[in-house]
Amino acid sequence: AAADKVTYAIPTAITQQYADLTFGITLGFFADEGIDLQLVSLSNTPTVPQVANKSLVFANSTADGQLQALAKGERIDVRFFYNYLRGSVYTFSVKDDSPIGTIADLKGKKLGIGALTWGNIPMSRAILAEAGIAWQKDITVVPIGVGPAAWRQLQTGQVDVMNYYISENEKMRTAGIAVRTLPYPDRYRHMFSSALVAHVDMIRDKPDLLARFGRAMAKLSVACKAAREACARSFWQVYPATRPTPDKEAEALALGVRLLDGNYQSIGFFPDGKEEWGSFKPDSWNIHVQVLADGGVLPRADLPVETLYTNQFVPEFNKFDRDAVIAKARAAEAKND
Amino acid sequence: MAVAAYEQLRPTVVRAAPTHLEVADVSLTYESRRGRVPALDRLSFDVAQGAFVSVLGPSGCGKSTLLKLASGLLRPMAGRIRLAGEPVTAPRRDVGIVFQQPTLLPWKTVLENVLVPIRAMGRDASAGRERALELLRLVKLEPFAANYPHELSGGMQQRVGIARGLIHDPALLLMDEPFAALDAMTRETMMDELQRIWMSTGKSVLFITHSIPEAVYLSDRILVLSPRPGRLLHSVDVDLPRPRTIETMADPRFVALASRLRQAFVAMAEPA
Amino acid sequence: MAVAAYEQLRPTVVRAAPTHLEVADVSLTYESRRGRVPALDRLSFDVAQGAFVSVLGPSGCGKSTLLKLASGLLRPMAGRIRLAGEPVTAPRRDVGIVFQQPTLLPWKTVLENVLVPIRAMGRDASAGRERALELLRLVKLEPFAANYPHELSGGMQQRVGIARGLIHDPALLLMDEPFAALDAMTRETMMDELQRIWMSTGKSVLFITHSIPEAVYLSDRILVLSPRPGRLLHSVDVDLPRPRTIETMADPRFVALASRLRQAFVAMAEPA
Amino acid sequence: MMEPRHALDVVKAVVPPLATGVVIVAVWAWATRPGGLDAFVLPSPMAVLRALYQGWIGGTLLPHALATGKAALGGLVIGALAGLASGALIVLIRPLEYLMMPLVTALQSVPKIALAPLIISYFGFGLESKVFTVALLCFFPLFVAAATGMRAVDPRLLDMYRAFSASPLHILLHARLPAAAPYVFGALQIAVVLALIGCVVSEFVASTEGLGFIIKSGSGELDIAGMFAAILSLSAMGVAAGLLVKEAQRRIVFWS
Amino acid sequence: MMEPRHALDVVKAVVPPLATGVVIVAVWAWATRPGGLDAFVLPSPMAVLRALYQGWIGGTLLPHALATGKAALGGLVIGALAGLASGALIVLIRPLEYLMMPLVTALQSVPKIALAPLIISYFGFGLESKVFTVALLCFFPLFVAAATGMRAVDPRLLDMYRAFSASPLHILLHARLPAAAPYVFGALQIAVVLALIGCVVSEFVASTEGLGFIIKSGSGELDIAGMFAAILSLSAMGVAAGLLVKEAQRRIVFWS
Ligand SMILES: Nc1ncnc2c1ncn2[C@@H]1O[C@H](COP(=O)(O)OP(=O)(O)OP(=O)(O)O)[C@@H](O)[C@H]1O
Ligand SMILES: Nc1ncnc2c1ncn2[C@@H]1O[C@H](COP(=O)(O)OP(=O)(O)OP(=O)(O)O)[C@@H](O)[C@H]1O
Ligand SMILES: [Mg+2]
Ligand SMILES: [Mg+2]
Repeated sequence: AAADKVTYAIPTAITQQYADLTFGITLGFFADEGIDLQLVSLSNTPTVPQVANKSLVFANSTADGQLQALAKGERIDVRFFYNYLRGSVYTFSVKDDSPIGTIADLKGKKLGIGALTWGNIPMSRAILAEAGIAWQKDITVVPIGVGPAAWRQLQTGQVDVMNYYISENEKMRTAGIAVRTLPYPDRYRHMFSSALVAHVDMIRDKPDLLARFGRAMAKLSVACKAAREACARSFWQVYPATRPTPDKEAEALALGVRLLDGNYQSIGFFPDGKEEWGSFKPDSWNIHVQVLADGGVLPRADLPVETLYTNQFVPEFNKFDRDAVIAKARAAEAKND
Repeated sequence: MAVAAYEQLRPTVVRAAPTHLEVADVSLTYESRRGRVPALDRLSFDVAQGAFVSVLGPSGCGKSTLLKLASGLLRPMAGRIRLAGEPVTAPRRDVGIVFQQPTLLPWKTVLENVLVPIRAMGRDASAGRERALELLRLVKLEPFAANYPHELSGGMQQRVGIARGLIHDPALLLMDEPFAALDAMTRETMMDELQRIWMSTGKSVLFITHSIPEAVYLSDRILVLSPRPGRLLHSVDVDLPRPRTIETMADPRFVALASRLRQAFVAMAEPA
Repeated sequence: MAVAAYEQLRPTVVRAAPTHLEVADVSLTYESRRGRVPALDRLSFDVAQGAFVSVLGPSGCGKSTLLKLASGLLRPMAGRIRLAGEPVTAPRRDVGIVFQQPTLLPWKTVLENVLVPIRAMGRDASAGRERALELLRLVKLEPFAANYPHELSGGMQQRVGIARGLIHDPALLLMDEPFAALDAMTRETMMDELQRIWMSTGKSVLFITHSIPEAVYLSDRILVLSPRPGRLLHSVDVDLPRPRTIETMADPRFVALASRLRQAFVAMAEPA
Repeated sequence: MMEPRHALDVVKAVVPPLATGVVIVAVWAWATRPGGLDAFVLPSPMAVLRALYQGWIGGTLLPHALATGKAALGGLVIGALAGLASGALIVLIRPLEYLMMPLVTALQSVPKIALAPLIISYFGFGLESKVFTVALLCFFPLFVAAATGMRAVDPRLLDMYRAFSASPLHILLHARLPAAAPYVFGALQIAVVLALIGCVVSEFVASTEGLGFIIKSGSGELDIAGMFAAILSLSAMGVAAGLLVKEAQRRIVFWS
Repeated sequence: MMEPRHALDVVKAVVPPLATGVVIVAVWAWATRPGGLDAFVLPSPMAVLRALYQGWIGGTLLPHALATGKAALGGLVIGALAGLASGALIVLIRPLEYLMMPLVTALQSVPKIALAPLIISYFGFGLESKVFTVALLCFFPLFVAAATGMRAVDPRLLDMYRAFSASPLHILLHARLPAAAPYVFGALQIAVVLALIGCVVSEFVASTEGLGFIIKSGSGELDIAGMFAAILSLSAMGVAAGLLVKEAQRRIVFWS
């Protein structure tokens, strides 16, 4: 049978951070499931409407948009069906030599965020509130964008702390800026950062495709966990133009591995020890809604969140030979050494 | 104004030929941000079929305006203009016009500039080419057929404009000081050529000039306009025999007519 | 060419006044994509201080080119041009020029157009205003001082150009067919005004025209150029008494000179 | 043309755009009918109208529109003047063209978003960054217009001025600049639009205010109607600025 | 002008930009000297050169440059033709101006990034979306140029054509279009730059290839040298396209 063409978008630039996806391609996991994957970067624009409009088959998304729509009584015909970044990827980071040690120390300080529009803001407000710090009262919050321009703000002391994702920390370290993350309250680590959505029609009409796609995702996660370097390298295989100059390759590989390490703290976040790829924990949804409600983003916390996601395919996702996948990944790793 | 001075200028005798161009009681006033400039004031005259009528008048009296009215480029604010009995509401294909300024297209060669009316009217340009080259020979510009207008002198540009006005063989020819930029000799050659073309084709011509001898040499009738706003002061018939030649200019009747017209001008310049 | 025909035209006698403009052995050839067009060929003549020299020549013979050379807008390819003894390498402030086309600035009023040289030279425009209005009165355009060029007739525009050429009171005046677009009467008034200005100010004038009577009426000397490329065919002194008036035109010497010049032109047109 | 406008003229100027507006809204309503485009891709006109009404009557949109407008105007003025001056310079000093043209084109071909980190490094996150980005964008059309328009002047006018010993600068100001005016106004039409876009895009990157901020946060929160309300406000500002330019042109370039 | 160019002309055209290039690289090297700007804000010229060399010799940049170039060219051609035609239309049918001008300005004032979701809905994630975005961007300058330039024609030439009974369409093609040519080429200069930027920006938003994709992933991965290599390649494409337009103008608008 002809392979199913699938357009799958992630809501940021495709970088080595997503090398696990390319690893899935190079190891043939998608092809094995009869899927012809077109990986699309969709930044600066929300992915969910495109799935709702069937321009995309699958996409990664945060939960916030849908929760807000739900609170307004609007229905979007998409469901989360595969939990990808299972835990929070956000951190509070300070310079290594900063006197700040805990979140409670942030009182009276200056906080740099990417933009006021970022999805992590409600959560950060809640975390700070828990520590008795009122947003924009006990702490000054300034948007400073992403990348080098933002880092300089921390470096030069214009902000005391940055509230970014793990990968940004790794990049800063690679750029020679020593940063340290503050201990993150446990409750919030359970909130997923990014999961896959599909149209309800797809779920109804093509459950098999969802199952196969999720299985490929699960396999690539296992593989990338097992062979970090090969995983990072696979990105250059799929996108040769991004391969650095030979003298920079080792450094770039190191960064790639660190970015993946960072991401996999979240992707591989199974606090109860059982690897169940793609599954959602109802609890984490409730915490999420509560945080947003406390932060004033949502008018109330009693939302029918269960209508937003489904765990129905989880057993299918996990039906594969874990050891064979690991062996395949290790073999790839061995080839590169 | 000393009206007595031109009593000897008789009014025009109505001709037998049918009227080709009829200008009846035409007035036009330009509106500009500086105010209103009346250019023509209740002007009336006819050009009979096949007649050669010249218009003389001081600078700024409305001669070019009259031409634009006759060609349909402007519409009169009062009065009416008819061509072969029909009201003129827009430019017509059987009219040829030579403008006071050459107005050539800088991006077309001399030949192509001459062909403009043919192409504009959607006629067959390949046949027109022959005729265009012939007309360029007539205006002594054949070697410059492939040149561009900015490579020509002022007089040469004007001659291209003359050739262009003739290319589509119009029944009525409107000419606005076509020979003004030409030297005496070229001008005389052109005058003779124009007379030849006119006599052999039976075109009607409305010819604006500021040269009295030129007007007398070429015309059946000469209209003299007053200073702005142009009103008809005199209409003078010229009944010198055709074809007229250099010798005609020495004819006492020619000289007398020219000097009478000159006096009419002098009188005009005097304060009323 | 029938050289014999103009044997009666004597070469110029050298004058006593110092030379103002010296044109020596000047040649110029235009290069265009269609090839080379020789416009002037080893042309030599002088304009003495305070002299009025006219240039006659067939259309396209290089008269305007000569003016551009004399004004420093063009540089000769061979020969040299001197003004008051100095080589002309760029336009000079003591030269005034009237172009063949009016070349007015459409975004400036008539008055401002006349003031252009004053402003261009950075002189005091408030004093210039008086003079500009006076000159506009001279060319009969005072009521149009505040109008824009497109609101003027062709002849009116040309007259603005004349006023502009005089505004900065230049010692040498270069005029390219300044009266070509004017009617007989206006032209005569202008001629008289020019003669008056010239006689009262001692300016030198190089005057291009295609009107033989105009040349004879105004000039101390008339240069006749050959068809393209322009060579000096004749240099004729005109020693009619000054000031010349309408009566001068009837003077037999005037008539004789005009007819000799005319014959020179006729001879030029005949095939060699 | 200078007479007081007739009622008919007003009708002529108002009715067609209104009619167009009605047609567009109709098509839009049709596209977003139940079963049509998803409301999260394109919300219905009613929803957007509601958001617009709330935003403007509630006064929440006004400060953002002002912030965007201020930065856009500032950048436009700076960029346009710099563009005009540079364009004039390469006309005045011909060899400079070989130097500047490729350089400017190269700089302009870089998407401003890619330059954002550099710009922010120098100008910070405030108004200055936005103004600089906008100025950079607006520079180019004015530069090209000045360079092209000032060369398109009738060569006979240049000869005339030269014959009267005008300095190149005098010619530039009195002949070349007026001759370039229609070009400059055309470029301004483009520049006002670029100014707004540039401003909004730099508000996307990192900001606390401006219509770009609203659009961005609207899209993040899936408040698509709010986002479109901001977009429409932006369009309205663009149209108003465009009409202002047209009117200025009509008054200043009266001779054409 | 039509003669074979002299060696001196070539020198004149080549040396100044080279010299400028050298100066820029020198300033750049100075700015990125040890202790100067951080390498992750602006990498050193050497690092970028190395990345450029690798990308082009290794052939990895070529397909991306081609992808961007293809979409930019396609969009440019479509947008420019549509702009020209629409501009001509409002010149031909005056009342249309009141209809189209505000509409077009409104549409143009919307940042294309904000329209991306809509565009993607209709055109998907492939070439078509990019081409459409580019066409949308390039439309405006050509539209304005056509409308302005076709009106800037000498009114005496229009009278002349009218006197010879030319149809409005004939006048449009034979008088207005040539008269608008300098405007159109000026607009093309701007449009080529906008085409490249538009293409790259739409590659930022959604893509799998193109220089925009490389710039974006380079910035995400801290391969800033690689990102600048892509940016420089983009600039070079812009300069080359700009020179092509200039040369075409020199040949086509020979009379001015
Ligand atoms: N820019 C140019 N390029 C090429 N040839 C030119 C150029 N300007 C003038 N010529 C040629 O030079 C010759 C002389 O031109 P010029 O304008 O000096 O003539 P002229 O004597 O003033 O004629 P006219 O009495 O018709 O004004 C003409 O044959 C013309 O074709
Ligand atoms: N577009 C215009 N706007 C305002 N006034 C105008 C316009 N065109 C012409 N005029 C005025 O109308 C009058 C007549 O102009 P017209 O061009 O018909 O004169 P003319 O007889 O052809 O003069 P000339 O012999 O100098 O060419 C002039 O006084 C002029 O100022
Ligand atoms: Mg006239
Ligand atoms: Mg001449």
